[in-house]
Amino acid sequence: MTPVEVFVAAGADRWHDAQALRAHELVRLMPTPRHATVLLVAGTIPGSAREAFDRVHDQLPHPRAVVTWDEIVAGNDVVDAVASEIVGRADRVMADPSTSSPGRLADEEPNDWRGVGPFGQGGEGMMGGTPYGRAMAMTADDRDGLSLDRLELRLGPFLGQLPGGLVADVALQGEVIQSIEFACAGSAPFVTGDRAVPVARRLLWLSHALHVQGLDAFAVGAARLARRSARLDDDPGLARDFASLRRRMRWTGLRSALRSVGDRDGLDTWARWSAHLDAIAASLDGADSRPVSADGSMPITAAELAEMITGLTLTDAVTTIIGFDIDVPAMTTTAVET
Amino acid sequence: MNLMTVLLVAAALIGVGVWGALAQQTFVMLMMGIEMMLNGVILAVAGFWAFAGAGLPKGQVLVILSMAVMAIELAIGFALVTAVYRARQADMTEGIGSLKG
Amino acid sequence: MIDVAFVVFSVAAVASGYGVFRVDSMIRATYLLLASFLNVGAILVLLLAEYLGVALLFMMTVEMIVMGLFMVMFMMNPAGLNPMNMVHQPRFAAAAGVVAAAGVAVVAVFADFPVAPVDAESATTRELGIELLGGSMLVFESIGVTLLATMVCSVILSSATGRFGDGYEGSVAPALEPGGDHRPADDLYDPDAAGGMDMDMDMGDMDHGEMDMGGMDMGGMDMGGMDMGGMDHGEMDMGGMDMGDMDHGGMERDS
Amino acid sequence: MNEVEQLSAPLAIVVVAAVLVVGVYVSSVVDVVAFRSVAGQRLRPGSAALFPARVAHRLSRQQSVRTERPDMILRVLAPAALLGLAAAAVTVIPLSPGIVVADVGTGIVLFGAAEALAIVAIFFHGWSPNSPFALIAGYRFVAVALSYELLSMFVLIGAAIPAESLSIGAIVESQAGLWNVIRQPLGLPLFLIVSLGVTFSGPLDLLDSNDLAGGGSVEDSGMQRLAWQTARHAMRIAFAACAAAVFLGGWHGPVLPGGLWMALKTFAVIALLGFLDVFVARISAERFVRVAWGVLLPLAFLNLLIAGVGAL
Repeated sequence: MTPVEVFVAAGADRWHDAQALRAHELVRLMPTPRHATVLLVAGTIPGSAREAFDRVHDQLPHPRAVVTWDEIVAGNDVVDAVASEIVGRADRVMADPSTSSPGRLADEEPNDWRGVGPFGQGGEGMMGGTPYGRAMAMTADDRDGLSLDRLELRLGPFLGQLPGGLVADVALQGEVIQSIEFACAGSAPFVTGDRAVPVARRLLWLSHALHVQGLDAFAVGAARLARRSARLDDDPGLARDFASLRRRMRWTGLRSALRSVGDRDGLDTWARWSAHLDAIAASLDGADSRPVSADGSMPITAAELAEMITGLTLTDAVTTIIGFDIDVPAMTTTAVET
Repeated sequence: MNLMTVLLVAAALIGVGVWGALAQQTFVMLMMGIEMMLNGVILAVAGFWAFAGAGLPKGQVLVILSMAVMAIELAIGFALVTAVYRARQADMTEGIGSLKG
Repeated sequence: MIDVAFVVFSVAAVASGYGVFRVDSMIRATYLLLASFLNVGAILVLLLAEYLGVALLFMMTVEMIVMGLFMVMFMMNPAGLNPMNMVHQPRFAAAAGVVAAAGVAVVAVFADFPVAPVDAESATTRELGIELLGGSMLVFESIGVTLLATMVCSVILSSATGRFGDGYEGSVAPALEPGGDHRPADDLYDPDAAGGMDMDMDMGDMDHGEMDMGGMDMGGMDMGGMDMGGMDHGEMDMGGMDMGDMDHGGMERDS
Repeated sequence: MNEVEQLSAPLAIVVVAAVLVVGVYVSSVVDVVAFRSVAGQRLRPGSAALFPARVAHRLSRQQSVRTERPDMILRVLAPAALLGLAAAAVTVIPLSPGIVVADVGTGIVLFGAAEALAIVAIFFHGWSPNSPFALIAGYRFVAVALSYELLSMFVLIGAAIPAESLSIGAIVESQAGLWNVIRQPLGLPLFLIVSLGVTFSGPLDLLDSNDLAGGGSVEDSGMQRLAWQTARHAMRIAFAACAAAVFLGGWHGPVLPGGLWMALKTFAVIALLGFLDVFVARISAERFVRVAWGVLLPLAFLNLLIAGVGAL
C-alpha cells in the first residue's frame, strides 16, 4: 500500500490535532492540494474563509474525495478513525472516479482578458488594466533602491506551511517581504507563552515545524511521540524516545539552518526551538506540562511579529513564524474583544 | 556545408540581430539584438577558420575573443541597466532619451 | 549526413533568432536566443571546433540564465500576458537588418576566399589549448584581465553603495542652471533617493555606450578612463566615479 | 588510452534508456527506504520494491490540472528537457572499460553544459505554471544555482588535470593507481554539494520545498508530477554516475568486472544522496549563497591548486 496523499484544510481549533495524522503510515500530509487525493476538513471553517476553502477544494485533482473530521464518530482514538476513513474514501474514489467530488466554483477565468487599449492591454498607455483579473504589478521602493515590481499576496488560511486559520497579507519584491499584515487586531497577543500547553500539542507543533524545514521523516517521528503522549496511560519510554529524536535532530544541520534567523531581543529561531524542545523534555520527565520559559521569547503580538519579519525573505519569514507556536484561536478571539 | 553557406547563415543571424537591436525598445531586448549579431560573428569566424584558415589555432582564439566580448557586453550592459533603473526607473531607451546633449 | 545536420541547425538557429524578437514572453525570448546559440554551437561542432562549440553551449546557457533573471526583474510584463507593443521604428529597423544581412551575404557569395579546410584528423582542442598557453598567451591573459576589470566595473556600477557609504549621498552632480536642481522636472525618481548620480551626463553617452558595446569600446573600459583621481579624493561613490568621464575617455581615444 | 568501443546508434539508445529506467527505479526505492528508516516506519522489502510502481500507477490515473494561463510549451518542455539532459549527460560517462555511449573528447565540458542547461529546465518548471510560489521557488533556485555552477566547473576541471584530457574515459583511466577522491580530497564533497543542488534535495531543496507549499511543484498533479519526479531522479543518476567515474575510479576495482564496479559505485552515491535528502534540513538560500561564494569557491580554488601541484 502506498500512503494516501492528504491536504488538510483545518480551522484554527483543529489544526494541531490534524498534524497527528503524520504519524500514520497510510496517510501522508502534502504541502499543496494539487498533490492530494483527499481533502481533510478539520475544525470550524469561519465564514470569511469559505471562498478560500472552495478554491482549495477545487485545486485537488480528480479523482478526489472530502473527509470531514468532525463528522467522524470515533471510539477511543479519533486519529485512527480519521485515518481509516481517509484510506477507505480514497480507495473508493480511486476505484470509481465518477464519485469524485465535483467542483464548488465555476471553472472560469475571473476576468475577460482582452481589454480596451490599442493592444488589448485593458488600460491607458502601456500599463494599467487587469489582464486576467489581476492588476498589473506596479513598482515601489525596495531595500536595494531598485524599485522593482511589487507582488501582493494573501497567505492563508489553509496554507500548508503556516498554522491553520492564520491569514496574512504580504507584499513581496522578489523574495523579500516588504510589508506583512496579519488579519487580526495589532495588539492582540499572538503567542501566549505563559499558558500551560499539553505536551502532545507541543510535539504536534514540532512535527509540523520539522516538515516545513524539509525533515518530513523526522516529522513522522515527532507526530508518533505526540500520539503516544496523548494516550492516558503512563508511557515510561517516551522521554527516552524523545531524547533520541532530539539527538538525531542534532545531525540534520537544523541548528545552522535556524540560527540568526528571526532575531528578536538577542534570541533567534533556534533559541525558540530550543525553548520548545526543553519544555517538551521537561514535561516528559514528569514535570506537569510546564509553560515555555521566558527565555523562549514569548509572548509576542501580531504587530511585533509583523515588524520582525518585514525585510526577511519569504523562507526566513516562514521559518520565523513557525518558530513560534502561534495560538491562532486565542488571537482571533482577543481580536474580537479588543 | 561550405564557407558560403556558413557565411549566409551568419549573415541571416547578423541581419536578425540588427533588426532586433534597432526595433526593440527595452534595454535588455536591445542587448539581445547585439548578442544575436555577435552570434553571427562567431559563426562567421568559425567558418573562416574551418574552410579558409587551414585550421590555424589562432582562428579559434579569435572565436574565444568574440565570446569574451559577449560576456563583457552582457556584464557591463546589465550593470548599466541596473544603474539606470536605479536612478530613473527606466527600462526603455526612450526613457532616457530626453537627457541627450 | 553532416549537410543535413547543418541545414537543420542553421534553420533552427535563424528561426529561433527571429522568434526572439517576435514573442511576447520575455522568458521565451531569452531562451529562444539560447536555442539560437545552442544551434550555432552545434554547427561549430560540425565545423570540427568541438571545444568551442561545447564551450559556447556552456557559456551561453549560464549567460542566458542571468539574462532571464534580469528580464523578469526589470520588465513590467515579463510573461507577455498583457499584450503590448514594445517596438519602435519597425520599418527602419527591418530595412537595416535586411541591408546588413544582404551586405554580408554579398560578400559571402561573391568574394573569393582561399580554400584551406581544416584537417579532419587534427586534434583541434589540443591545438587550441597549446595556442592559448603558447603563442596567444598575451591575448588569453588580456581577456582574463579585461574580464576581471569588467567584474569590478559592473559591481561598482550596479551597487547602490560606494566606498564611502550610500551612493546617493556623497557628491552631488552640478546643476544644469546655477542654483537650480540638476534633475529635470519630469523625472520620475524619488528626490530623497537621488543626488549623487551624475546621470544627466551619463545618459547622453549611454546610447553611444550601448552601441559601442557591440564594437567593444575597450577604451572606455580601461582603468585610465576611470577617474582614479576622484576616487582618491574621497568622492568615490556612484557620483564620484563619474561614468561620464569614463565614456569620454573612451570616445576620445576612439576618434 | 585503450580501445574505446563506440556503440551503434540503436544499441546506444537501448543502453541509455536501460540505465535511466533502472536507475530511476532504484533511486526511487532508495528514497522510500531512506524515508521509512529515518521515520522509524515498518520496512518490508517487497513493499518498498513495489512502492514506486504503485505511486506511478496512481499518479497516472490522476488528473493533470491545467493552471490558469500557463506557459504550456515550457510546462511540457521542463520535465522532458531535464530527462533529456540527464540522458545526454549519461552518454558521455563510460559505463565499463572501453564502453561509452558517446566517446566525446570534451566529455566533461559537455557534462557541465548539460548541468547548466538543467538549471534552465528547472527554472522553466517554476516559471511555467503561472503561480506565485512556483515562480518564487524557480527564481530562488536559479539565484542559488548561479553560485554553485562555477563551483562544479572548477571541480570537474580539477579532475581533468591529472588525466590531461577532457574526456571522462581518460579521467577514469588516469585513476588506475589512485582514485581522485584521495588525490583531490575536496573534489567529491564539493561535487556532491552541486549534485544536491541540481537535484534540489536535502539542504539545497530550494525548489520543491515545503516552506513554499511545494515550491516549483505546487501546481503539479498526475502525470505532470510523475514526469517531474522521474526527471529529477534521472538527473540524480547522471550526477551519481559522474561522481563514480570522475572521483571514485569508475570501473577500477579488484575481482569484480568493471561494469559491476561502476554500477556499485553509482549506487553508493545514489544511496548517499537519497539519505542526505531525507536526513538534512533545508538551509536558507541567502545563507547558502554566502557560504558558496565565501567558503566553497575558495575551497574549489584550493582543490584546483592541489590538482595542479599534483600534476607537476
